[in-house]
Amino acid sequence: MFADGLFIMFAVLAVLGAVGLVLFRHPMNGAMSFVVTLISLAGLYALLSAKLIFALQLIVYAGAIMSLIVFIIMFLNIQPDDLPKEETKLLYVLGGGILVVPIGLFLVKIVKSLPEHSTAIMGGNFGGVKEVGLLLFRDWLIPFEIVSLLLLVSLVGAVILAGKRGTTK
Amino acid sequence: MMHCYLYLSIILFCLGIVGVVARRNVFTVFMSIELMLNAANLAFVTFARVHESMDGHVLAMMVMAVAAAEAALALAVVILLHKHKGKLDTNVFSLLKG
Amino acid sequence: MEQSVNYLGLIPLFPLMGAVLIGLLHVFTCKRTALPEKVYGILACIGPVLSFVLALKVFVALKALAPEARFLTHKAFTWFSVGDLHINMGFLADPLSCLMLLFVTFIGSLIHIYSIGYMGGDKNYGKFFAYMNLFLGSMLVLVLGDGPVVMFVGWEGVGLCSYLLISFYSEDRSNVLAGNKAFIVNRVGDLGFVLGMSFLFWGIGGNGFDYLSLKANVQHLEPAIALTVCLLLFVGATGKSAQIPLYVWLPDAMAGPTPVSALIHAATMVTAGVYMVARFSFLYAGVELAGTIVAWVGILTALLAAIFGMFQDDIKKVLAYSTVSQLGYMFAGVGVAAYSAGIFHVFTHAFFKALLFLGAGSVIYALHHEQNIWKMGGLKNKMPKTYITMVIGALALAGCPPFAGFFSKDEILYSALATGHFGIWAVGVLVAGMTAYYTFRMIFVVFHGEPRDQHAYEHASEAPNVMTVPLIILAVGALFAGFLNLPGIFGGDQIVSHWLAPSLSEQHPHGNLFVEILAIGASVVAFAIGIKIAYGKFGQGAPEPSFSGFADFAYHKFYVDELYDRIIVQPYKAIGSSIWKVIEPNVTDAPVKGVTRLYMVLGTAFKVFQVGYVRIYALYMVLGLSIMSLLLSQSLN
Amino acid sequence: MTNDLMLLMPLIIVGAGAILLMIASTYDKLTHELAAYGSAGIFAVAFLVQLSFCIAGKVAPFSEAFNGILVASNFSKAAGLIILACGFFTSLSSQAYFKRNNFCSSEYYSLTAFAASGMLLLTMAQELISVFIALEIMSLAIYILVGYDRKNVISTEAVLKYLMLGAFAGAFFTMGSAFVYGAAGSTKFVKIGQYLATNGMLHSPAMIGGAFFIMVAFLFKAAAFPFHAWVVDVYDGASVPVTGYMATGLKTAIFAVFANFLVIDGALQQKWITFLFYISVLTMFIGNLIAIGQQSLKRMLAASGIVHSGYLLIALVAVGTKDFTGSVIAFYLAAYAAGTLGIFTALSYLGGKGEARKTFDDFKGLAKARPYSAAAISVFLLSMAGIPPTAGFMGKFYIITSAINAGEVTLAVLGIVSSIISMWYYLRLIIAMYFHEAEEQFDEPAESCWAPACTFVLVLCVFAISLYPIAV
Amino acid sequence: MFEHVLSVIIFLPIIAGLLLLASPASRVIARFTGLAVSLSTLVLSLDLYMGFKGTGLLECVENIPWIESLGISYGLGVDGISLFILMAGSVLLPLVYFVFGTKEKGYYANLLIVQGAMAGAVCATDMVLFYIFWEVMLLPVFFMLGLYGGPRRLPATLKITLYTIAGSLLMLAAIVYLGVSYHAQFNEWSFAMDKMAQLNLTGQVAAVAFFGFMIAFAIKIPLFPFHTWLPDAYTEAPTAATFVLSAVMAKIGVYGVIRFVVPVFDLEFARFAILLAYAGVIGMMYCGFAAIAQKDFKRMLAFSSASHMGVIALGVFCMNIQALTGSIYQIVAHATSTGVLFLFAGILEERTNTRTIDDLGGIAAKAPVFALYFAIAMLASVGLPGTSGFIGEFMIVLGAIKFNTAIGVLAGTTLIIGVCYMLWMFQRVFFEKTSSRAENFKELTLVEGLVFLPVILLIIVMGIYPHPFLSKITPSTALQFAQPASVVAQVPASNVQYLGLTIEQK
Repeated sequence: MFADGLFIMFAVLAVLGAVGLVLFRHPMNGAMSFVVTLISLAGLYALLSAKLIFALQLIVYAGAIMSLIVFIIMFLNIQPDDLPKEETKLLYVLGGGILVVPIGLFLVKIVKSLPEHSTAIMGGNFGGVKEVGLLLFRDWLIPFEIVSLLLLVSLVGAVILAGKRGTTK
Repeated sequence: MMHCYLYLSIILFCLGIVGVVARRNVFTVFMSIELMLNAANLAFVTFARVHESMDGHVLAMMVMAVAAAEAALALAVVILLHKHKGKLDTNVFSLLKG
Repeated sequence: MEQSVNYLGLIPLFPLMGAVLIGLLHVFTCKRTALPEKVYGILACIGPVLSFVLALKVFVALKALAPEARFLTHKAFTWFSVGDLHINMGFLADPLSCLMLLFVTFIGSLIHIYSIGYMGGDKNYGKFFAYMNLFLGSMLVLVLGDGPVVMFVGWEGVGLCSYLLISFYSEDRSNVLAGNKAFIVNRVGDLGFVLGMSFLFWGIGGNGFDYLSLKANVQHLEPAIALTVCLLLFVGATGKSAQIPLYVWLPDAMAGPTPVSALIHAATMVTAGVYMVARFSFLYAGVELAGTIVAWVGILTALLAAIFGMFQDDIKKVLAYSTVSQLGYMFAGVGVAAYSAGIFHVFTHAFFKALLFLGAGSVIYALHHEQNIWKMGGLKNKMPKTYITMVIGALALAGCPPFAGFFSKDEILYSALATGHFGIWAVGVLVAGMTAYYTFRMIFVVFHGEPRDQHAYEHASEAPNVMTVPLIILAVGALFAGFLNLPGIFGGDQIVSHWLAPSLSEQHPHGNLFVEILAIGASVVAFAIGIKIAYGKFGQGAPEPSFSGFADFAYHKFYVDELYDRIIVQPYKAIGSSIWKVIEPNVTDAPVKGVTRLYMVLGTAFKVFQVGYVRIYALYMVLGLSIMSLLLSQSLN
Repeated sequence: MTNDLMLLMPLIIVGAGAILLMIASTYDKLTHELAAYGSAGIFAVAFLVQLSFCIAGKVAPFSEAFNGILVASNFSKAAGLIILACGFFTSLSSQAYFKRNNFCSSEYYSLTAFAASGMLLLTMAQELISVFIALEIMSLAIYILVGYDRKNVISTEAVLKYLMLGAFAGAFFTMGSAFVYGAAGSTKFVKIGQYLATNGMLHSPAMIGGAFFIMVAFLFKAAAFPFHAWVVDVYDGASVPVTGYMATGLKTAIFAVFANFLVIDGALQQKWITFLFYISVLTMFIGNLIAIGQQSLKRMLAASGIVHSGYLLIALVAVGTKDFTGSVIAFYLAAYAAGTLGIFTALSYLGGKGEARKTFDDFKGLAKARPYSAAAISVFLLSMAGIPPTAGFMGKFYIITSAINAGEVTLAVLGIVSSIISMWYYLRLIIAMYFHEAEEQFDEPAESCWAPACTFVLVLCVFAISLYPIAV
Repeated sequence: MFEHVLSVIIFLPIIAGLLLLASPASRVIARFTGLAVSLSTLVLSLDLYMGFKGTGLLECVENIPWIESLGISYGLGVDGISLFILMAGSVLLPLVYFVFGTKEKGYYANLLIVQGAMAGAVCATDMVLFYIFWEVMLLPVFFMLGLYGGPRRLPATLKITLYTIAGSLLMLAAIVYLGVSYHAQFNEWSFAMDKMAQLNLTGQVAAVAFFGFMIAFAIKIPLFPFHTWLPDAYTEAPTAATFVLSAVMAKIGVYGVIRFVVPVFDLEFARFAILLAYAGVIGMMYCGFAAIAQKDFKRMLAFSSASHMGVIALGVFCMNIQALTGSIYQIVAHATSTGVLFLFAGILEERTNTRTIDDLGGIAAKAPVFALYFAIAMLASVGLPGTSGFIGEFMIVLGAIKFNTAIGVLAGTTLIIGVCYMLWMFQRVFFEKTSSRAENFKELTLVEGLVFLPVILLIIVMGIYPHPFLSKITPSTALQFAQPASVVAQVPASNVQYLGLTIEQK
């Protein structure tokens, strides 16, 4: 019951945060509102017994990635004038909302077809660091390794695109 | 209860789509995409709970890593865009068309 | 039954070789120093004369055979053979073709000799003789061919030569147009010929497509097809022999040199149609309706041409219409199944009409190419030989006994009467009178009375011997050829008819004496009336008349040429240009153009969707996705 | 395990080479020309290794490596060959390109190699999240290459569009994977196949939805309708060699993984046949319509790339899941790659400074000034248009044969019709090159000899590939 | 005659052409290379012709497996039908190098390539190989037209290229359909032409495939109403290209019908033959009428050529041996006569700088040899007996009468229609008064005269003594009708017996 209450709270917060992200004009407000969603999601992960993911969500997502985004927003020193004047924003949101409804309904239909399952907190070490870690290095070695490649690429990319080096040697 | 988690995931996913389609602010658009990835992560974790296997957790981690990499690149692009035009409006960048 | 002799093939080959030789000589020398005319003249005469000699040899050979076995054949080579269709390049000499052979080579040779004089000084002297030789060769192929297809080779060959010779003076557009007209109108007939052959082939041609095989199989032919074939072949004949409705080319064909008119457009080529009908007598004999149609078309043509002939003022046109008219007689003859009479008329006609043309030619020659009879007059003193020979020819043409034309024409009229074709006979008699009238109208105007053009008259003189000798020879023919087929009533025994009998499927009518006398009497009376009127009007010289009313209508040839121009030529051209200017771009090519336009329009239209806003691209994606989701959720459950 | 490593040898070479190049590029002594030769060498070595595997046939098909996450089948090897060849030619054409354009640095080549390693992974990946990561490695590298000319707003715009929409599509991929995971309990293709074999496709909406979202991502990368709109702008904005690389290597990898995904189970493919039917038809026709109106050569080639994706989708529809060899797809990809790379290689040295020559009209009279290049371009265009005796024709022939053989006569005929429609815009360039008078002389100095040599080699390839027989 | 003579005939010109294109050869060298190669091809073809036994079956067969999994092979061979088209190309093409001496290198090189490709198309016994050559032979024409054509060449180039490619791509689908059907019926892959006749094709798809082939060939022939590319292309193309198009390439369309459509789609063919025959006849009349309205002699010849092609095509649709043999014979006859006429038109154009009929006149007086040659070719074109044109035309009309009376009669009108425009043109160009433009018209040179002489003689010899030629054709055509005995039986019985009042057959 308590878990349900928590779920409802987190869910409402997450949705509100997401709505805020979509609707706030200034990206900073949006980012802040998005952080709320991320933190709520972290809570939900905890409710789903995903301990490691709960932690990572807070540390990596809400922490690192969002700080990066906020940092960049600040760094660019965005004035209200720089922001696009989105007079028809609501119209677009409404139109987008209507367009999205079939997709959503389709997904809902799929979910309905799945058998209901309890999500009560699992005991034991489910979702613990060690267990997930073992799995990661035993079964998922290759994806793990290639993620490193991915990060390397993104690193190089960020340097090249945003860097200030001279272009030609 | 699983359904509720998945419904939430779907709602967040759809909101992400709306954000991408409806907004012209580059930051908002990228964050909307992140929102969609998070919605997928929620589904992963939910299914991991349902299947009681931790593969889903690993997958979610991978997605986070990818999201981080993408975010880094996206921010680099945003900086580049800002350098060029000083604007964050996606509609400003429509030289290529027709 | 048949005997193969290999010299048959040589008969057409000689003139053809001559044509090639002369032609090449001409082509390769005409731009440099032209060869002397004598060379061409002699070369040109070798072929026809050799052919004539061989024709005599054929005649002798045939004569030696029993009447029903008088067939000489020669298969030169297999021409083409596909499936059932076996066509040999084969030649057949039987009494019919032998007769044709003889007079064609004979008259051909004479006209060649005549032309040596007539064409003197022409810069295309060599070309002329090449064409003439080519013509003679083709004509001989036509005559000697052992089947319809080989005949068709000659048939078209003579048509070609006719075209070439009509447009011989090619610098003048009207001459070339006349040539074109001749060729095209002939082609219309040829279409009939080809179609007729095709039907005949699918009817009975599978077992051999030569006359002898066809004749042997003719009873297997279904009557309907037989009728179709007969009529189609007759269409071919109307083209070549200038019958209604295709006669229009012949008067125009007088644009060619006069020896050409004499040889091609009077004596030989134009009678090919009659020859063909006689050749297919085995077919026509079985289809009475076809014969009747042929006869009526023939006699009506005779009437029409005679009407036109009465009002012409060009000496050659008068003769041309008289040729058409006489050809009509011939068709009337073969139409009423009097094939030998028809062929006999062909034979006699060749003499007197060639004679008349050559005579006219020497008049024209003397008057420096003046052809209008109203500019002549009183020439009998200046050109006595021409005058006498022409009068003989005219008498023969008009049907004065005992000249050649009388017997042959009378034979036809008698046959018509005897076979019960009273109408044909009556018209025939009327035409006989008209013939006498217009022939002597011409003679009187040209030779009698006072000279109308004094200047021309003074310069006129008799033609050289090379021209007059053939005239005299022909005159002899015109005088005596008729006796070859003297009917029984005059004590003759119809040598020609009997000679021809093995080739023709004709049954001689059992006429009685009364009919015979009636026929002869009517002819003679008609002749007398005709010549009387002519003498009354023109005997003492007369001014050029002006026509009005019917006469004017007839003078303009009932405006038939204009009518044809209006209903055939102009529409044809109009169709051509409307296809090119209207239908092609707007109908046939329209789909192509439409598709192209649509293509380009769509191409530009679709650029609009590439707006360049990334958000819109995302919108496309979402739009597509939602539609697909919608469809997919339908498919779930 | 050694065996497994051997399988990955080309991938390892390329990946390691990429990292080495990246490190080496910090040294100023490494000029970008040297880097170009270096990357070309890496690709060449990897290509030869891959080729030796293909020829020697020591490794049995469908050998699994690393827990079934990577599989090296004959198809993936063939696709790998194509990708490596694309990388090789891209390196060399870039070298020529950067003689005229000066925004290069040595990292460019390492990114090319990184992208290639992502593509190679993609062809072999047999697990959804690995597919996703490989996809992202490839895409990120390509994003960077697209936006490499930082001073150029066009290029930046292109990378914005590509990145935004690519990430958007990637989100769908993850959502799809989540649902597949939810249904099958695993993201490995083998397990999914087992699940489908026992449960069937129709009884699992989650599987349908998941597979649908995954395919959306593939279709996006393949530029199929309605996810095609970006491709024209991005190709236009990217520099010429990168465009060529995207059009060939990336497409090869995507179609390889798409085919691998579809042949997991017969039921999976059957389910989507109708869907792919309409998608492929629309893709072909919309692509054609976009291409018709283009004035810019690159945009036209981008749109024609959409059309070719349509043809490849036909092959996917017609592909048989039993004894899947993918030979038709691989052949078509090779043929298409040879032609397209050829054109882009030629453009990279003919394009002029700052890609001054963009439109059809800019190439008027090329045949007079540069007859061999014009002839080569004509050969490539004819190959793309599917005129014999080029490889493009044989590729199209195989696709039509397999389509008709699979009973998809309508699709084959529509493919033909689209091919007819596409003829005009290919011929248009030939007409411009040959039948118009030259407006300029095309005589730039300091040209690399490598790119023309590559063009020549590719011309040979176009003809040679057409002679190579395959089994449908 | 050696083993790979066909391959040599095909690839010698192609390779020579490609080498020429790639080399920096001068015009003179190009011309003489072209001449030498085409003459050696001619020698080889003559050798082939002499060694041809006329059994009706394929001779000189070469077969090298290519794509074995699909049963596709590099298969070549000639029979009586293909031999003559091959020969027409080999005999006629050397003329071009004599007549046009000052063209560019590409002109000659493209001619060589097109020669090889055409030879390949007629010799191929594998459908895929045929298709490859079929497409390849368009490319040189495309380049010749676009590079060396008249002022309005670009639209014409695009039209012919797109039109024919559209048709041939549809044919590709049909070819594949045949191969797949063969696989389905005999459980073995093959694209060999001779095996396709065994197929049992029924239903909608077969009809569609039938039209796939038919449209491709109809465009190439060109059969009404797919002829609209022709006037522009023939007029704008350089004369050599027009010559190639009309003399040989159009015939390959007819050849295709004989090779593919007739044996394979026997039922469909029997069903639609009447329709196609009407298309042929209407095309003949339509183009014949249009020809009379032309002011440009090249365009007039173009329409004349299309008109004749209508008759030739008709011969194929009549489904009897006479008409079919006539068609093939007429193919050769038309190739020689119309081909030569186009070359003469080229000469006229080069020497007078005009193509307008009204600008000319009196050339016969200036150039008698030229006029003679022209006249002979023209007479052959109008089907005068004694020239090559008659035999084929006669047999076609004969066969058409058997097939359907109405069509036969309409087909016969070609005798009249053809002669109308030809005589008109001949009159205006060669007769009448010499026009100013023709004032300085030069007679054929000795070389030209000698070069054309064999062809002119061929026209006459083929008219007078066609038997040796026909005896090589007929075994093959007979075979066409011998094989599917059932089909011949299904052909509507000859309605000649009923006086042919039936116009339409069921």
